[in-house]
Formats: sequence, C-alpha cells, structure tokens
Amino acid sequence: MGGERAPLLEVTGLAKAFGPNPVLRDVSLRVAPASIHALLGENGAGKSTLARVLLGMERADAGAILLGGARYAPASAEEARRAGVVLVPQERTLCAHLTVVDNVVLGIEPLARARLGIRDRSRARAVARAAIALVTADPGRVPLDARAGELGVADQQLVEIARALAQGGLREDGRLAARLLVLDEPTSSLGRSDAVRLFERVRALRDAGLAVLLVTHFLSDVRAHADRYTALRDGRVAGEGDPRETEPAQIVREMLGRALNDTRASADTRASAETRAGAVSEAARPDGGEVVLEAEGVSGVKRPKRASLTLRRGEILGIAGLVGSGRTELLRILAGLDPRRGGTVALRAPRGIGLLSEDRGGEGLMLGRSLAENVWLSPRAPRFARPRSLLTEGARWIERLAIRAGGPEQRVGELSGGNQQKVQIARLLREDVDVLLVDEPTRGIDVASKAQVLALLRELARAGKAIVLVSSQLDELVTTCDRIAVLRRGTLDPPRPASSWTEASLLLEASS
Amino acid sequence: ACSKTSSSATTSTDAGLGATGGARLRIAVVPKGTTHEFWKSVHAGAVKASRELDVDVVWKGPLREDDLKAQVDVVSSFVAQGVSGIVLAPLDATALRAPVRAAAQAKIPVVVFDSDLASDDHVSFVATDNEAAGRLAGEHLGKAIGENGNVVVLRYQEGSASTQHREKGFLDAVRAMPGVTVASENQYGGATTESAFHKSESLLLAQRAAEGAVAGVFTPNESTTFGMLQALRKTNVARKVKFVGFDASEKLLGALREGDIEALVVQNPFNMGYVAIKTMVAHLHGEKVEARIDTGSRVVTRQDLDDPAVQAIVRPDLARWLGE
Amino acid sequence: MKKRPPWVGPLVALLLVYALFAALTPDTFLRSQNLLTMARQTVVVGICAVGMTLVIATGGIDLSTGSLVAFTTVVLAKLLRAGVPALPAALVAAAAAGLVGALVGTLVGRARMVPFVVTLGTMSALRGAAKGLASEQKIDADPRGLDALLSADLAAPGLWVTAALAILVFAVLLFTRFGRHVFAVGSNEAAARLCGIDTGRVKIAVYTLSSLLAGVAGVMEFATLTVGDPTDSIGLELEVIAAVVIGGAPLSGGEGSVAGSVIGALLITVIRTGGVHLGLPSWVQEIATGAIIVVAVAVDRVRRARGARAAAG
Amino acid sequence: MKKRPPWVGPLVALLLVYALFAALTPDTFLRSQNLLTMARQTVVVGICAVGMTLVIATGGIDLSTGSLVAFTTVVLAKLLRAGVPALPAALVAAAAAGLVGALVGTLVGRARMVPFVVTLGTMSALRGAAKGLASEQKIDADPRGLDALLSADLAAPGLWVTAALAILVFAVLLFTRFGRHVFAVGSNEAAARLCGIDTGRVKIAVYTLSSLLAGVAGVMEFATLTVGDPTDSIGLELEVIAAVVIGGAPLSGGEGSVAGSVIGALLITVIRTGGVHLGLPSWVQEIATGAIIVVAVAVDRVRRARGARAAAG
Ligand SMILES: Nc1ncnc2c1ncn2[C@@H]1O[C@H](COP(=O)(O)OP(=O)(O)OP(=O)(O)O)[C@@H](O)[C@H]1O
Ligand SMILES: Nc1ncnc2c1ncn2[C@@H]1O[C@H](COP(=O)(O)OP(=O)(O)OP(=O)(O)O)[C@@H](O)[C@H]1O
Ligand SMILES: [Mg+2]
Ligand SMILES: [Mg+2]
Repeated sequence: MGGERAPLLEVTGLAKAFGPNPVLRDVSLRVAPASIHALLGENGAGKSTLARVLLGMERADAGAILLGGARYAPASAEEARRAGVVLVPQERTLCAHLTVVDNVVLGIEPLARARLGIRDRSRARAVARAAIALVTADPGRVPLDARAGELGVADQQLVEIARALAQGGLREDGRLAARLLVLDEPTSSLGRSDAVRLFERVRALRDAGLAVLLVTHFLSDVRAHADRYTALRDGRVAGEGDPRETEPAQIVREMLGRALNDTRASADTRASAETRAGAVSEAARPDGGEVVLEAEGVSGVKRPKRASLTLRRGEILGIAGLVGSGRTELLRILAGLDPRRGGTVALRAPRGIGLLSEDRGGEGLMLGRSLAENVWLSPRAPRFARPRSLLTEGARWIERLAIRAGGPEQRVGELSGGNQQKVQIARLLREDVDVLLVDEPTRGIDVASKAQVLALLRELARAGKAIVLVSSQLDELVTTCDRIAVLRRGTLDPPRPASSWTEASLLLEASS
Repeated sequence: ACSKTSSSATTSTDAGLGATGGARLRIAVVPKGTTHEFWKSVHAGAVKASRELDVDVVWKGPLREDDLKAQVDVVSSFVAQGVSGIVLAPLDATALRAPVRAAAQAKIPVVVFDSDLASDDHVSFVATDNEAAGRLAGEHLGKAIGENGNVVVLRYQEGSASTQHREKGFLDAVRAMPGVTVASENQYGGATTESAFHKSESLLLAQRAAEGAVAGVFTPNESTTFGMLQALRKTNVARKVKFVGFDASEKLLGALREGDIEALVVQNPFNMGYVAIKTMVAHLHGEKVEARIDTGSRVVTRQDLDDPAVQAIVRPDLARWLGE
Repeated sequence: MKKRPPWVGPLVALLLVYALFAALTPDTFLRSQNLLTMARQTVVVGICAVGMTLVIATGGIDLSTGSLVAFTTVVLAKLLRAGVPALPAALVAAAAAGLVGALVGTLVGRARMVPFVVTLGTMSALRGAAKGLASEQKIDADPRGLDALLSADLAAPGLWVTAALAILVFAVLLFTRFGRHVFAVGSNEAAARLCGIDTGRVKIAVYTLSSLLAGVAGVMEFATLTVGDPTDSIGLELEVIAAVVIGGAPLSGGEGSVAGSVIGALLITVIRTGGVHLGLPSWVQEIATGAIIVVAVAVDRVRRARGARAAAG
Repeated sequence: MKKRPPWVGPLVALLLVYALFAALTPDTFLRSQNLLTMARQTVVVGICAVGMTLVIATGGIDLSTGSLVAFTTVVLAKLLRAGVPALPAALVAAAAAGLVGALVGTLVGRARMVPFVVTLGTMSALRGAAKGLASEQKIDADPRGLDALLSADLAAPGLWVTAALAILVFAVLLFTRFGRHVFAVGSNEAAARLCGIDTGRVKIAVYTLSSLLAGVAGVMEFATLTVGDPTDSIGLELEVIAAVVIGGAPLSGGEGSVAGSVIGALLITVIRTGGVHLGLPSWVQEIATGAIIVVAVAVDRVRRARGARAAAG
C-alpha cells in the first residue's frame, strides 16, 4: 500500500565520504508517510551516517533529499526540527549534569514569561512526565529530578527517546507534530518489556500519520513492526521490500552479500529447537572445572542486595534480569570497580578478571585515541611498546573480528557503533584473562557479528576461561550459556542449567 | 635595510632615526619597570642627555616591575643585538651579574644606575644612597610625631634591594628614638597598587589606626605610598596618622599639598637618567668616569613644595623630552 | 532525591575560617569596620567571579579578566579626563569591556577556538592596549563622585550593585531558559546542539556578559584607586577562577553556582585579611592561604562523597 | 589514514614568525649570537613545558610551576651557601621539587582532588615557603660553576640537558607502557580504571616527574640569575601552559606532544625577542604577542579542519 502514495522522504543518489573512505556511495530511499521503514545493514554500512545527514549533523557530498516534495538540506539539528524531523541517536547524548526534566525539554523549554525567557517548571515537568510515560510501562522507574548522569544506560536511553518525542511536538492527545522520526537502534539497551512498549507507541504514532525511519539489528522487530525495509551494504542499497513477505535469510543475504553460514548466529530470529539442542550438547562438556570465582552474599551500595555464585573454568554463567535489577552493578562489584557493601568475593584466577562495559562511550573506550591503543591498553602489556607493534596488534584484531575501520590508527570515536563494540571485545580478548565478565556484549552489533561473538565466547569457555554473561537478549542467554541465574530486584537466585530454561520462563521468573 | 618602525612615546629610538650601526652611538637603557612616574623621569633625563650628546637611546624594561627573568632576557637580547652601551637599573644585585659580564665580554660597556650590582664589570654606578634616604624619612617622621608613638612600615616586596635599604635606613632612624615603637614591619604591599591598597587597609584596621593607636606610617616606594594613601583616606585616618612616603607622582604631590601626606622623600630620577647617559657617553669617548655617583635625595613637605628647586625635581618637563 | 546545594560546603568552610580568625583576634577582626572593609575588598573579585561562573559553567575559562579590569580603569580615566560625566563614562567603559567579550565570544562560539588560547591572547593584547592607551603611565583623573561607589560605610552603592548583580545572574541561571542552555552547553555540547540550541550564540552571550561584569568590576577598581592603572590586577583571573572553583564548580563545565562563587571570593578575602590581623609575616600568610584552599576543598570533597553514599543508601 | 603529527601546525607558525622577524631585522635577528640567546631564554619554559605536557595529557593542570622554580632556586642557593658542592646541591634541589610533586600527585591521584585547586594551593604555599626560607630576600650564593650551565655558547651544557630531557620524555610517552597509560588516563579515566590501570599511580608519577623537571628548570634559572630569588617566575605557569596548548594539546587531556610543547615555547621566545629587535614599545609587543598566539592557533585549527576535509575528499 505504502509504495503507491507520494513519499514523505525521498533520498536520491546520496553520497558521503570521510577521508578517503566513502561511507555512502549512492543511496536512494523512499519513506512513505505513516509508515515504519526499517534501515538495515552490517556494522559500518552507513546507517547512522545517513541518519545524521537527515538531521543536518553531517553534510552530504552529493545527492538530493526531498521532504514532503520540497528540497531539504538542513544545516543544523535545529533546522531539521523545524522541518519536522527528529532523531534518537545511536550513542547516548544527554547532558549528564541536568535533570531528567531539563534534558527532555532541552531546547523547547516551556516559558512562563516568554519575553523574559523565564521557564515554566511545572509545565516542563508535565511535558517530561507525559513523554516518559509514553516510552516505558513503569514511568516511576525514571526519577524526574535525578541527574541524567546518575541513571543506568537503559534509563538514559528511555529519557533520550522521550526527549525526541517531546521535541517532535508531543501533544496532549499523544500525537506528534513532527513528520519524520529517526530512531537509531532505540532498543539496543532496552529490556524486552520496554522494547515492546516502545514499538506499541511507535505503531500508534505511525497510525496517527508519522513516518518512522528505524535503524536496528533486530530482524524480528523488523518483521513484527516495519512496513518496509531497505538494506544497505557498503554504502549502497542492496535490497528493499516488505519484511513480512521476505525470508529473513534473504534479508541477511542482502545485508552481508552472502548467506549466514552459522545457523545459530541467527539467534535473533528466535532460537529454533535444533539450535537449542546444539548449544546444550556443546555445553555438556566434562563438568567440574576448577572454581575461579566465588561470591558469597555480595551486596552493593544500592543493588544487588544479595548475590552468591560459583564460577568454574570452562563454563558460561548467564545472568538474566529486568533492567535496573542490578546486573551491571553485580558485575562491577565482582570486577572490583564498585565498592562492596557486604559479602565476600574470592578470585582464584592467576591471569585475573576483566570486564566488558555496557557503556562503551562512557567507560568502555577512549574515543579520542586510536583503535590500536584501545585494543592494547592494559596494565599487563609489555613495559615497552613500539608504535609499530601496536599497529600490528591492532591490525590483527581488525582482521580477527572483522572490524570495519580505516586502519589501526583510526580514532575509535570515528567508528560506527557496532565496530566500537567490537573494539571493546577485542581489548578484553587480547588481555587473555581467566574470568570474563561481559555486560551486553552484542549491543549494537549486526547479526553476523553477533553470531561470531557468541561463538567466540563459547570457544573461550571451551579453552578453559570462565565467563559471566549479562544480556537483555534472553534468547542469547538460552543459546549460549551453560547455566543461567535470575537476578530479581537485587537478589540472585541459584543458577539452573540453561537447558531447563526457555525465553518465556526466564522472562516470567525475572518479572515475578 | 633596517626599516625601523620608530613608534611613539616611551620606547624605541630617540633623536635621529634610522641610524644603522656605523658611527652613531646606540645606547640601551634598561629600567626596572616602565609605568611608574619615576622611570618616566629617568627616561626624560636620558633623552635630554641623548639630545645634548647626539646619540640614540633605546628604552626597554621588563613588562612588570618585579620580573627579574624578563630583565635578564632584555639585557641578553641587547647584548645579542650588539648595542654600543647598556645603562641598567638592575632588579637584583647579583642576578644581573652574568648578563653584565656577557656584555663586558662582548665589549659592550655597562653603566648601572638606581640599584647596585655586585660586580666589577660595570663602568660606573649612578644612584641615590637609599639607606641615607630612608634615614631622612625616619628622622622626619620622628620629628612629626614628637618622637613618640607607634610606627607602621608597609614594605614593598620581598627581595627588592633598594627598598630594603630604605626600610632599613628608616627603621634604624626611628629605633634610635626611645619613645617610638615599631608596631608592624613584616607586611609586604606587593608589586601592584591594588595589592598595596588592600594590604594597607587591613593593616590599618589590624593596628587600630582609627583609634589613634598608630602615630606614623612609612612606605618605601611609589606604589606602596599610593596604596597606603588611598587606605588612609578610606579609613578616615589621613592627617591623624602622620604619613611619610617615598617618590613623587601627581597624585602624591596633590595629597602632600592637601596634607594627607606629611612628607615625601624624593630622589632625583631625571638627574639620574641624565647623569647615567652622560657617564656612558663619556666612557665611550674614552674619558675616565667616577665609579660611584650620588644623584641625591631630599625630604619634600607642604611648605617647600613650590620651591623651584623642588619643582624641577618632582615635575620635570616630561612633555618636552618624551614628546607627550 | 533532594540534593544539598553545592555552595553549602564552601559556606561551612567560610564560617569556620571566619570563626577561627575571630577567635584569634577578636578585638580587631570582629569590628563592623573590618566586615565592611572585607566586603569592599571582595567587590572586584566577587563581580568577576559571578561572570566567570557563567564562563566555567559552559566549560570555558577566561584568562583575560585581570587585563580587562585594568583596561577598563584606563578607559574610564581617559573618559573622565576628557570631561565626560561620571555615569556615562562608567557605562561606556563597562560597555567597552563587554565589546571585547563579544569578540572573544565570537572566536570561541563561532570560530570554535579553545577559550584558554583565545583568552590567553586577549589577556596579553588587552594589557598592551591598556598600556598604550595610558602611555604606560597611571592616568590620574578626577573621579567625579565615582569614588563614593565604595565609600567606607554600609551605604556604599558599590556593595549593593555587587549584591544586585550576583542575585540577577543567580536568577538568570536558575529561572531562565538561557540559564539551562548555559549548563547544557557545558555539560554536553553535542547534546545541546542536537536539541537545536545555537551553542555558539550561548557562548557569545556568556563571554559578553562576563566581560561586561569584568567591566563593572573595573569601574569599582577605579572607584577604589581613583587612577586608571594599566598594570593593575595582574593575576586577578587566577584569584577569580579560584573563587569559582572553591565555590564548587568543576572546570569541566556543566555545573557552578553564583552563590558558591561569591562565597569562594569571600573566603579568599577572609583568609588574606585574617593573616594581616594576626600579624603573621606575609610569607606565612601565603603558606596558610594555600593550605586553607586545599583543605577547604578537600573537606568539601570528603563531605560530598559521604553525602552521595548516604543519599544512595 | 596516516595522520599528520600535531606539532606540524605550531612548527609552521614558528617558522613563519621567525621568517617575519628575520626579514624585518636581518642584521641583528639572524646573528648566531641571537639564536643562541633565544635558545637559552627558552630553556626554563621549555623544560617546564615538557613536564606540563605530561600533566595536561592526563587531563590535569599545574599552576605551581612558577613557585616551584622560585622555590628550587632558593633551596639551591641555600645549599650552595652551606658549602654543598654544585652537583649534589643541584640534584638535591631538583629532588626537593620532585618531592613536592609527589605530594601534589598523591592529593590528585589518591585523594582524587581537582588538580586546579591542589596546585593553586601549592602555588601560594610554595611561594610563601620560598620567601620564608630566603628570609624575604634574594639569596646570593657562589654558583660554583653552575653559571656555566647556560654559558653564551653552543657548548652550554644546559641546552644539551634540555634537549636530552625533551627527547627522553618524548620517548617515554611514545614507546613505553607508562606513556600509553598517561594518555589513557587523560582520554577516559573510567576506561583506564576499567582496564585495571592504577590511575592514581599514573598521576602520582606524572606530577612527580613534571615537578622534577620544574626543579631542573629551577636549577637552570639559578644558573641564569645566580641568586635564589623567592619572587622569581611569577606567572611562569601560564606561559608554560600556553606553550603546551599552542603545541597542540587540548586542556581536556588525552593528547599532547613534547615536540609541540617545545615548539610552542620557542614560538613565545621568538615573538618576544623579535619585538625587542624591532624596537617595538613593550605595549605593542604585548598586543602582538596576544594576536600571534590567537592567530597561530586559529590558523592551525583551520588547517586541521581543512586537512580533515581534504583527506576526506
Ligand atoms: N567522523 C568520522 N570520521 C571518519 N569515519 C567515520 C566518521 N563517522 C563515521 N565514519 C565511518 O563511516 C562508516 C559508517 O558508519 P555508520 O556509523 O554510519 O555505520 P552504521 O551503519 O551506523 O553501523 P553500526 O551498525 O555499527 O551502527 C564507518 O566505517 C565509520 O568508521
Ligand atoms: N550512579 C548511580 N546513582 C544512582 N543510581 C544508580 C547509579 N547507577 C545505577 N543506578 C541505579 O541502580 C539500578 C541498578 O542499575 P544497573 O545498571 O546495575 O541495572 P542493570 O540490571 O544492569 O540494568 P541495565 O540494563 O540498566 O544495565 C538502576 O535502577 C540504576 O538506575
Ligand atoms: Mg550506527
Ligand atoms: Mg546493565
């Protein structure tokens, strides 16, 4: 139906290069009004770049954009907003020092005395409350007066979506004045229930006439909610169509230019019975590896309240839980990064413990330094380091994890979100620690890489490492882990074998 | 080839422009600072001498009056440039020794003025005898307060030799008077007027000047004198407290006339500049010069302010010499 | 989750230091005259600190404050000498300072240059300009009543102007949209830009405002000294920045409170004055000043860290 | 994507300014004697800038440099007067400075205090300590051959020591694990901590090292002045920070190059010396210095932005 109407957004022949690297070569795209249009592609395919061009945050080198039939070439986000285009960017962009309310209404502050520029605080609060209520089933979770910097990553993401909705001209009846909403991986750090809630909202907005450009790596979401998709590969359009009428394997082929050879990798497309069986059989390795980490009654400043676990070499222990249940804090305490209030942690790992952070921009990576340096950074690195050897090392990991980068010298901040995540993983792997604590390792990475990363974790476990895996993707936990424990409001239940869990039972247990 | 941009007023070459090396003498004068009236007068005197003797004078000091390193750099730069002679008011008695020696080695003679240099490498020393000047101040203040009561000294800055000599001379003189007590002498006003003012204000309060607990005040240079004057006025104790300052500027002379200042000890900076250049040129012409030349100091009070001899010292005709 | 305002720590430090000196030299330190003197001595640093709070809240810094104050005294003295009446002369002099701020703001906000470098250059250039304008001399001028601005009593208009300016900027930061934008720019400039804020304009406004305040401080400085002095206030900027930082604003931006900065300025004055009242040698005062600054901020840090933990628990 | 090193911009600026002055006053500016003089005049700022590069690379700042240099000259003069031979006296004096740095580093690294505040306090306290130690006077001491450190020829050991120190720190930053950690701390301290780096230890090491270098600079300063002067080098820290910032290091940390900082220091000297050779009045020089600093950095910014685009195109 959508294809017939005059498109709201029409992109033709768009090209954009950074340095010698063309990112968008020749992208043409039509987004119909009142539709959800998915934009798919590998990490580094150019999705975020396209989004940023639409918002006036980058200038295209060539090509034309029509919005509602009129020429559209915004020079700033402000201009884009006036034209009715709003964005939820992929990387977190909140003012950490400002409160949630101030962040949501930033730039659109309601005024009590317009001439004096005096703010109307109660109206600002009302706007923020309404916007947040739209994006989460549990609005009380996000304290309106907390500083944004104090929120967990998931809550920050919610605030950011709420901000986009508010800036898009959220009205009393829940409709948006904006014409085009660009969502760059809005659910990558959301729990399932928030994601569901968000898509409900997005569909309602679509039905009210809004066009949505959705960038995501979750093909299941695309199939469930999108009206059309466009797949990008190497900066070119590699395919488009109606996701409900296209085989997932076909979409993946368009994105990757090849088929996904590892079937388990389509973890995202809901684990099938066979793949589950495969994972379990793999997990049935000789039990009773030596215990490397033992935590007893651990409690943190706020969360967790009580957590005990025993981790052996060769196993992957999954931790499931709702957002805010304290999974991240548990990992940070185990890694010795946050203060422990009570309990004991015994680490018996000669090569130490390492953490993969869920907050890659905040504390995971040095965005201003080169890829090679990020990968290399460690207190255990050799005392002397020739720049040459750093580069060789960086190049090795670029190849090993198929990181899309200009080279080991490129600043990590210039990489696409998914490729940044891979750099973080590379760093952890290079360190070669005994105990790996991985927090949302597949956040923002594409289907193929997701499969690769999970396979890597299993391989590491087989090689004698001990791994704790925290993920909001329950299917990932079920297919990858040996045992899974559920963290409920700060209390960790004893783990049970992964084979005894299903996604549904995990979700039920976590939210009970 | 030398396209000299001779610009205004205080700096740069005076008299005939565009002299490129050759026969014409080019004498660098390095004061301790450039903003104080005192140095203006020195400059005027130097210009007068340069016109009489038909030589070039290049005037350049450190940007701040307490910047020793900058002064060393200025002297080194002049040595590197190869001027005919350097006339220097050293900020420190020993620190300028090395650059002066470097000058001597480069066959550039140095005349030291205002403050002494612990060195044998300079040709002559042209200056006020500061300790004697300080004694003059002490004796006058003693008389003014009837050799009785508390006296406060606001020092200038740590490590400044000439003011330390004045402070010493002053303290020697007043300590010789049995009725006089030195209530405070360990506070420094610092390099700028406003720091001296703030220090003075607090000092007067702390010493309870408003209740008549302070009979007399002494300050050893222009900036401390000005700062103290403002503080005395602000705390309404001017005149009640007898105040002897040092150096002359329009504001200070005005205050002297009004009576807010009891007396000022003045040097003869114009003469100092004049004599220093004369001495240098004499030396360059191969004449023999004195190793130590005193340019004198005197107490100025309201009564003898209009004395032409005093006027010639405190109000030299700067406009005529500096073209302002 | 109500938070304690950031200026509580500095206030406690101020009261403690004040109490200390009051206990040690009760007969002179506690006089109302001394209180007034300290208030007057804080005027210049205080007004500048109010402006610097804005600059630091945007994550910037302004090293030209001292030069700007000196420059203003010179301009004002020149105008007075030229026969301009007191009030217009003061306004023009302050406006001249504001103009310099607009230029600095444009370089920072539009040309996206680093504030440290721009204001370092301005610091040197303005000092030179002041000296050139003043022919490297102090300029004597009839203050035409401006000296009454900081007269030695509670009615001194300068004190009330200072208080009014501080309250005004306080209110602007707290109650206006512009105030939010100032903090947003300092907290996350990319986010501010994404939200459609013209960050360049915010910066231009901030530097103009803060330089205008420095201009007002220059008028106050002239009121005290009654001369235009091109070598005045060397190093003032560090004192001002110290006041703001002691007042709880991190140099990284996004935070800062006018109240804290004013308290910081007062703390510096109290320490300095107290030393003189105690009759401590100047060098001991300098050591004490340094130690108290470090200790005051350290205590505040410990207190805040504990507070944060308590609030979290 | 090979990147141009960050010091290329400043180097171009340096060469341009040098060429300018050489063209204007060829007969004096181009003398080898003048080159040597400029080199000697850069020694103190240069050595301090090398140390400051480390501090700024960690995202810190050190305001105590000037006081530390003065303090060192006093300690050294005292030791020489007490009859200690030149070399041990110089080593002890520099070590004393290093000790102060270790203390500052501990406050910054372990007590997690803001470097600006800690070093502001240290600046005041050290100045006071220097004055107290020197009994508020300049201390005259027989330099015992130390004055030959900066003799007026190319063989002056001070020049070679400076070059050696710069190269050493350059190599440490580039080739050692410690160097990487310095940048890591400045680039993203949380990330560094996450990787298991003891960021506190890195900071202690950095402040100790940079203060040690300031101590060496103090020895050089003494070699020039041959007195211990407690009021020496007021404001030196700003000049040093300017050199580092002109050399391409942002104050936010994570970047910086020793080569750039040294070039920045040279640029400042050349501007200043050139002004003297031109016979410009001091105030014109100050204006020119300010303007050149801003323009040099602005040109570098434009060039880099264009470079990025050109590399992009
Ligand atoms: N500022 C920049 N400078 C240089 N290269 C850049 C810059 N920004 C993006 N790139 C490059 O452009 C390419 C596309 O990035 P983009 O962020 O658009 O990818 P993406 O499709 O959103 O990927 P992901 O799924 O990982 O988010 C990447 O290779 C990235 O390295
Ligand atoms: N610095 C902080 N100050 C206050 N609250 C915090 C802070 N950090 C985390 N929290 C809160 O503590 C709770 C637990 O956060 P944590 O990040 O551990 O949860 P999680 O289960 O990992 O969920 P997420 O998916 O958000 O990572 C959340 O409600 C979060 O908002
Ligand atoms: Mg992306
Ligand atoms: Mg988490």
